[in-house]
Amino acid sequence: MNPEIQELLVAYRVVRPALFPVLPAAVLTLFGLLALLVDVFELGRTRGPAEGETGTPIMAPYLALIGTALALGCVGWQAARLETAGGPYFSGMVVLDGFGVFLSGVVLAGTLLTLLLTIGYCRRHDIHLAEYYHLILMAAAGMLIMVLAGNLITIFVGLELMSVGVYVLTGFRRTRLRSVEGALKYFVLGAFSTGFFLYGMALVYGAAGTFDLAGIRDAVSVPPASPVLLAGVALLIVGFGFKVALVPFHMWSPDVYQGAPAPVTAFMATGVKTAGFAAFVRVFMSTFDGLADQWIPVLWALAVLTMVVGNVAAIRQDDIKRMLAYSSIAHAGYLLVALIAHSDIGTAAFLYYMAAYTLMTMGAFGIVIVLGEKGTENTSIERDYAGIAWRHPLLAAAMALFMFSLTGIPPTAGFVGKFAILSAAVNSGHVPLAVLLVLTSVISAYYYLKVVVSMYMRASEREPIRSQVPAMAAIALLIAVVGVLGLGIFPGQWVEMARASVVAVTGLP
Amino acid sequence: MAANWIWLVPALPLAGVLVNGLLGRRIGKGGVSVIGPGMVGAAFAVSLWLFLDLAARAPEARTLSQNVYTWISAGDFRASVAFLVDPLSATLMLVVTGVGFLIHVYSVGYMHDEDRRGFARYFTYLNLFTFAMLVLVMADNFLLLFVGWEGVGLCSYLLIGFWFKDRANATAGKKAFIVNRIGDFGFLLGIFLMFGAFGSVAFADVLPSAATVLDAGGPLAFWICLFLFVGAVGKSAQIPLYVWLPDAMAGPTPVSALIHAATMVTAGVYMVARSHALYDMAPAVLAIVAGIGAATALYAATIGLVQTDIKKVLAYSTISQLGYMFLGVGVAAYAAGIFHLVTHAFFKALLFLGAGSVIHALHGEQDMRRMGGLKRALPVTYWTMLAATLAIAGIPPLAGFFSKDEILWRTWDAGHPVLWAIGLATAGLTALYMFRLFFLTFHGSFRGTGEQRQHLHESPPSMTIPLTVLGALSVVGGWIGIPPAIGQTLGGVPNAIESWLAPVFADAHAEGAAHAAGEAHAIPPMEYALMAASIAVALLGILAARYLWLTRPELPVRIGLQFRVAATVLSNKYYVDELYDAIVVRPYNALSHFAWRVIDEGLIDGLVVGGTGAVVRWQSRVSSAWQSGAIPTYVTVFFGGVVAILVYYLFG
Amino acid sequence: MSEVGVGHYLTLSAILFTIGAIGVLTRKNAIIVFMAIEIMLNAANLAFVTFAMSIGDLGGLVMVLFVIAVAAAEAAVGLAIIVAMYRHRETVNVEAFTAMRG
Amino acid sequence: MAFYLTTILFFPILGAVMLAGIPGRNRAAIRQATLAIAVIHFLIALPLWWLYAPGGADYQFVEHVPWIDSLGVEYHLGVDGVSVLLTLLTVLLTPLAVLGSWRYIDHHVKEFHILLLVLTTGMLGVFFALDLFVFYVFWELMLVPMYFLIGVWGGEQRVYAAVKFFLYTFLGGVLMLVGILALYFHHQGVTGVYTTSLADLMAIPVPGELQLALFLAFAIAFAIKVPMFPFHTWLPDAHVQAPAAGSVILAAVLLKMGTYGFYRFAMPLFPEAARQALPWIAGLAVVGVIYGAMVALVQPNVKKLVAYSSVSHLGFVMLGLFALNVTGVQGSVIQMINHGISTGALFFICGMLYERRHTYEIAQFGGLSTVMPVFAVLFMIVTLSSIGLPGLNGFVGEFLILVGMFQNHPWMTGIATAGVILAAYYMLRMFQSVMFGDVEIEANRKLPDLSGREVAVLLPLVALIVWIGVYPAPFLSRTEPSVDRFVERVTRTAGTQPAEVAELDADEAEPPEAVPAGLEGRP
Repeated sequence: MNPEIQELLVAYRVVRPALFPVLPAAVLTLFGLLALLVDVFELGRTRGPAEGETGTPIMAPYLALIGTALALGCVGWQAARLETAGGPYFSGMVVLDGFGVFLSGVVLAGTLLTLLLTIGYCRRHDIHLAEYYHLILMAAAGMLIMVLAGNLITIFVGLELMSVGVYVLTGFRRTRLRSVEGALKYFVLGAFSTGFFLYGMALVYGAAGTFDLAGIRDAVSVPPASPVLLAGVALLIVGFGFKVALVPFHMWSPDVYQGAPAPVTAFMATGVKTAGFAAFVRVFMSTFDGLADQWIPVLWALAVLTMVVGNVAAIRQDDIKRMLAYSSIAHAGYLLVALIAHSDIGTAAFLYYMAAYTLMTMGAFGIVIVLGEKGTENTSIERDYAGIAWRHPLLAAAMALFMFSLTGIPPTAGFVGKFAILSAAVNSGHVPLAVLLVLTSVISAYYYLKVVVSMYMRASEREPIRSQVPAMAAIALLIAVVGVLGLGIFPGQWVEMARASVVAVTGLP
Repeated sequence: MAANWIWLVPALPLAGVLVNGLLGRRIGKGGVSVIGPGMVGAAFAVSLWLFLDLAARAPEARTLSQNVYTWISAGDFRASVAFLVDPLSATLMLVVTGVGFLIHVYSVGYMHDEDRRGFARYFTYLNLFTFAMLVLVMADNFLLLFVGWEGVGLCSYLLIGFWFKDRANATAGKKAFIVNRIGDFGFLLGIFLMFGAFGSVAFADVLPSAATVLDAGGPLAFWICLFLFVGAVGKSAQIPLYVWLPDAMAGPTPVSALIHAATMVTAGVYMVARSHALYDMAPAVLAIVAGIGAATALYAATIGLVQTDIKKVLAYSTISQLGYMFLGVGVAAYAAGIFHLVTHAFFKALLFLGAGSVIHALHGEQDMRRMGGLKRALPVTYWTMLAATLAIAGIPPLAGFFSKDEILWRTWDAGHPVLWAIGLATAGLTALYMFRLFFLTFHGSFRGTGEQRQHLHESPPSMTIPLTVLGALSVVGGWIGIPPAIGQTLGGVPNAIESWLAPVFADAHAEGAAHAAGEAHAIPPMEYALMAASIAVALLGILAARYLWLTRPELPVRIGLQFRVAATVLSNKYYVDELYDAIVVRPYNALSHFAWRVIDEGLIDGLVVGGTGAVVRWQSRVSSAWQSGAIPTYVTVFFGGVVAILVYYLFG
Repeated sequence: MSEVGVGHYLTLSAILFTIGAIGVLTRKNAIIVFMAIEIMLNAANLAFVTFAMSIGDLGGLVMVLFVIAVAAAEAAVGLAIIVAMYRHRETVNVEAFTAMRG
Repeated sequence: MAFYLTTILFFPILGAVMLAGIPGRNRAAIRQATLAIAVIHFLIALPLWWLYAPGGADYQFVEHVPWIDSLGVEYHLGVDGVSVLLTLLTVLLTPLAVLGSWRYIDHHVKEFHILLLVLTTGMLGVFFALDLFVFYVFWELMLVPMYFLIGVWGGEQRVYAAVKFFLYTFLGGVLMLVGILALYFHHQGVTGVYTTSLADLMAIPVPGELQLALFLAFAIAFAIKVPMFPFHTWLPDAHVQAPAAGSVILAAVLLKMGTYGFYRFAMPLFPEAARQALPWIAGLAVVGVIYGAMVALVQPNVKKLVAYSSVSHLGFVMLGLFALNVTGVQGSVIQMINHGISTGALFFICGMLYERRHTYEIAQFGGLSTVMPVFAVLFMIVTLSSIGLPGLNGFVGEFLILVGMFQNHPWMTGIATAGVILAAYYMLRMFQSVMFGDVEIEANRKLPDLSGREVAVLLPLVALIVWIGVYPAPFLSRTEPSVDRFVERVTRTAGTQPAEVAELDADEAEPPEAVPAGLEGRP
């Protein structure tokens, strides 16, 4: 055998296990680049309507889909091999644990659903750029990196990879003012928060002497905490708080969610939030475990503010995307409660809720997306959603299901998720927080019901929405519906999986 | 065994209810006319058989009972559908079925003009009433008694409002039901207390052990008896709950005769007599009973004096006579009370039926000012009415004399001269207003319209036969209770009713038992004196009536003008209805309105629920205001958050 | 005493960061806002370098390279957005963009 | 018989799925199919009446299937005497509700019937659940179809009423959820086991203050549902706006969930707290009795009047539960059934009036006895039942409640007893205004009397009204052992708890004697 080849094989044998944790991200990147490349060479496109004009990319969307599906398969493989997976990987820059794998799965599921919904959307709204898919995949890769990060640098890189992609996606419909305005706001505030995040990293680095999460934990576990460290923690809270939209760092999100193209909004509401929370929880649950007494009060206050403001502000929204933006702020508050519980139960609840939240939010946005028409997204609850139950009974029923799930009514995933978070809060003695959570859920019921009311109990006063559900979107919606119900009615193994995933997170290398 | 057939007595009228109610329209008026009275007649026959069966036994063995089934059993509480036939209930059964049968027969004629549906409905109700009344008097426990008690109330409600197209009739029925419910409220509390004390509501458990469980004169006995009496006050139309009875005259006249004179309204008397073992432990309540009885007797009599509606006069007369009965039981002369109940059933039923006959003849006219001189046109009615009027006035040897006199004597004997005096005065007034009615109706000249005069006619036999039978009973009915004072002079005629009822009342009232057994003992001369006094007063009343309304008919008008205030007060029934309206009904309605508009809609829904919503919405507006859309605001808020957290960590 | 030490670098970094933050807070011109943000990032870079040197760890320096790369990427995206925005309103005043609010 | 309860529970869902296959245009077929499904459902559940052995195990037909192992949640069903009666009431009312909506519901017929069936499942689940998680799931689940029934097929203010109904109930529910969790972790703290099983949770002592707090968390949820004063203001709106069948189910079954919740969960789980709170709750119940009656009096709207009368009647039910003796609780249980029957019938009657005149305003009627004699008779019987006339069902319940309560709290009972006067006042006043007098409004002159279908709706209820009134023994005897246990549990003092628990366990371990072969006891 050719010694060179043999050398390569040896190298491969060494490298392959090292690549194992980043395999899904690598697959995404690969396919993302492929999607871009085929388009650059004008492969896989329909012919434009006129000479010199571009047609619709055909290949790119499917490449993206296949890539995501493959990545999801890789995550499955990771999950199966979790126990034998060694480490550390990349000198500890990347960790492979149940927590990360679970959330990778959630992120990729969100991405997959986004893609399924996007294809029809792009066709309807004449978005013919393959970059769109490329950006989604790259952002998703960033998310995966964040989820598996074992080092603040990795987190930062993943964060930026994700954020930059999403900034662009937000402003993707650049001919529409709102899209651009959203992008502007997201970008300015995002960059601003990146500054704080970086500075926080710097301070923590200064206090701990390393970026490695495990290393930091060892370094800071000896009290008392220095002011530099505390300031660093504070700024990290700000940075993460911005990404997951905690009050008062949330103000971008309604505008951005409203302005961005609906599939991007869905992607943001699920993927970005998942990745942000993944890193947030990992850093605070493991790295800053010893500082819990310091960060819990602050997060407590943020959770209260987030739940109250998110829910209260949502009740007067008429634009469904904006309403869902506030709703997602509120849900960030709930998720924060799981973190505040500061326990395995809390983390498991967080994982479960993240999955449930992704499914139901994705589902809700899915309906929003398919109800759009060429040139308009039809997002007014009062006007566009009135009476659609009798015109699109299945869509309305699904929407109602998602709304009830977001409210937390059994037998849906949202209920079990809320149950899990409440359990965690009560178990850790945060009963007031639990009570506030349920009281704000009651407020949330009001605005979720508003959608149902409009769909079922109001007569439409506009010309009927002509909407056909693309097959891909139908699949996505079906997945969401089955998922929301499945996680609600048979939550057993999912709860089990979330619980099992937690064991690994505390055993961080 | 007779005891096995007791159930038949209430079951027969119940069968009548089912047949008339479900098939009434199919079997037609003829069928209903047979079934309705027939079932009650059959019940009468069975009652009579049971009565004879009882009579054939030794006095202390005169109890038959039958447990049909256990009705309610929950925890410690147990109540059965079980019937008790003893001398007391047997007496009442005979009255109810006997008088009831006559009135059913009478009704066939009286209600002839009703359509098929109405006719069937009428007899359904009337049979239902008979059933309920029988349950009431035959019950062997207080709860079943209460079932009958409310059942008769229901029938009363239905029958008063029988002609419901006129809203006033329906209103009268409703009033009757609700006022009765106030009494029932007391009755229920009495049962609750009793169950607490005795652990049972069966007569067999409660009554014999009353003396051992209750302290004589103790609070428990007092409250039990008082609450039960509240029930009696409602049902028997005593002060202060009598107001429904005059209005109840809105019902068909036979109904007034049966329910509002002969049977239902006397249920209170029956109940007090039945639970005398309890009352004997509560002398204070007995005094209240007697006091209210006497007061009601006099009070109602004064109102009766000025009423112009023939049925209203009779209604007030009924209230007054019921007062007598309560006076009787109140002085522990239970047998005397029941005796008056029986005789009153005869003559008052007759008076109502007679009045009904008059009204029938005048096509619904009830105002005595437009009657007069009917003696010739309605001979049967006239003579039977005369018997009844004499009976109620207390003229010997008619029925009313013996029973009323017995009560008066026993009142005196029990040491209540004031109550006796009231009773005596009432007797005089009774004679006065009853003969006023009699003279105004049958004597003098006819004051109605010419058309009415042309159509004057005596009632059909279905109506006159009951009148005659009741007339006879009004005459001889009193002879079952001839007091020893007379009986001994007549050669040892026993006081049949007293000795008949003795087994029931004996245990608690030894003296009465001895008395009833007809043992010869010294008759105080006072008894004769009092007897004479009451006869004299009655005669005086009759003469006065004759003078005032026959000889000098303009005189009452002059007197009315002379004492205008008194007359107005009397003819407006002392303004009691208005008083109740002002102090109970209106405030209650106003309060209800307040509860609805102010508490419910204003306070709870408006302030608390709406307020919460308003606060949330206000908060929402505040949040929105912050969300100005401008990046600088966002950055500022963001920065504020950063500063707050840093300040907390570095300086907090 | 006059030796320039870690404290001085950090103080400078903090001052720079504050200047940047205040710039973002006070300026309305999107480009200037963006430049202020760049100042903040560079303040962070300074801090990284300082800490890296004081600890004797290379991580901080590596981090700076990443930050510079990211800042470049952000600059590209940011300027593109600003251009798109200018096309709509012919202004780069950030306060002019309040189509979405409430 | 292994999955008898599951069969009963999910049969309507199966039916709903079948219904979904029928084209929405074919309304007659949908109505007939739903009726058939509901009747079959009734027939399936009916044997419970005979199969349930009153003297047997605490809970019968028990089903025990692991559900969420990691949380200690089990799919755990079973019935005692009380739930058997409520189950039968529910399955009886569903076909009647279908019949009663035959003409009333004239749009989105298919959706209506599907929701009705789903609602049935939700309600039955609440009555079957022996696991707090399962209970809570069904508790919230039935909210959804009811919300739609009111919101889609209701009157003019239907949206307001539906949302109010939803939010009120949801508010109570979520607070209870926090309570359930606290209890869950308390149990875990004491025994180290995570479980939501009712029996296990009942077996541990709960310290005083925690117990009171948890009791309140449960009590508020149930009090809203009952509804007790002052949590009742959702009820009139919901009732007035709901379609006839919705009102019927709402009044007859949904409200019972509140009282049933007290009976099954709040009081047995927290007996000492229940006793501590007794004066307050019983006091509110008394206020409810009087207040409901007062407000009912002044309502110009028949349905609203009946709704407020429910507040009054359920005050009685609550009073009976807190009598804490067998007599009172038995009365309370029987009164739950009674209220379901009588008020259910009253709402059907309201619906019949509405179908004819499209209004509920009392002033719009009058003199209907003349034109609708059959209706008059049935309406009268139902009215009398509602005011507790002896010989009809209402009396049995009210009397037992009052006589039971009186033994412990004479003053409160005394006041509550006045409710019987007030009930007669407002009901008869309404009845008179609607039925008596002359027909004054032209539109009323030619109203048709009840059709055969309408008679078929009311007749079973009237038959039950008479049956329970005259011979309540079969009902009382079925619940007596369960109520015995309830009373024993709630009145037990804290000191004797461990021994009692052991005894209870021993009892459970023994094979129940009176259970017929083939029936499962508790494993």
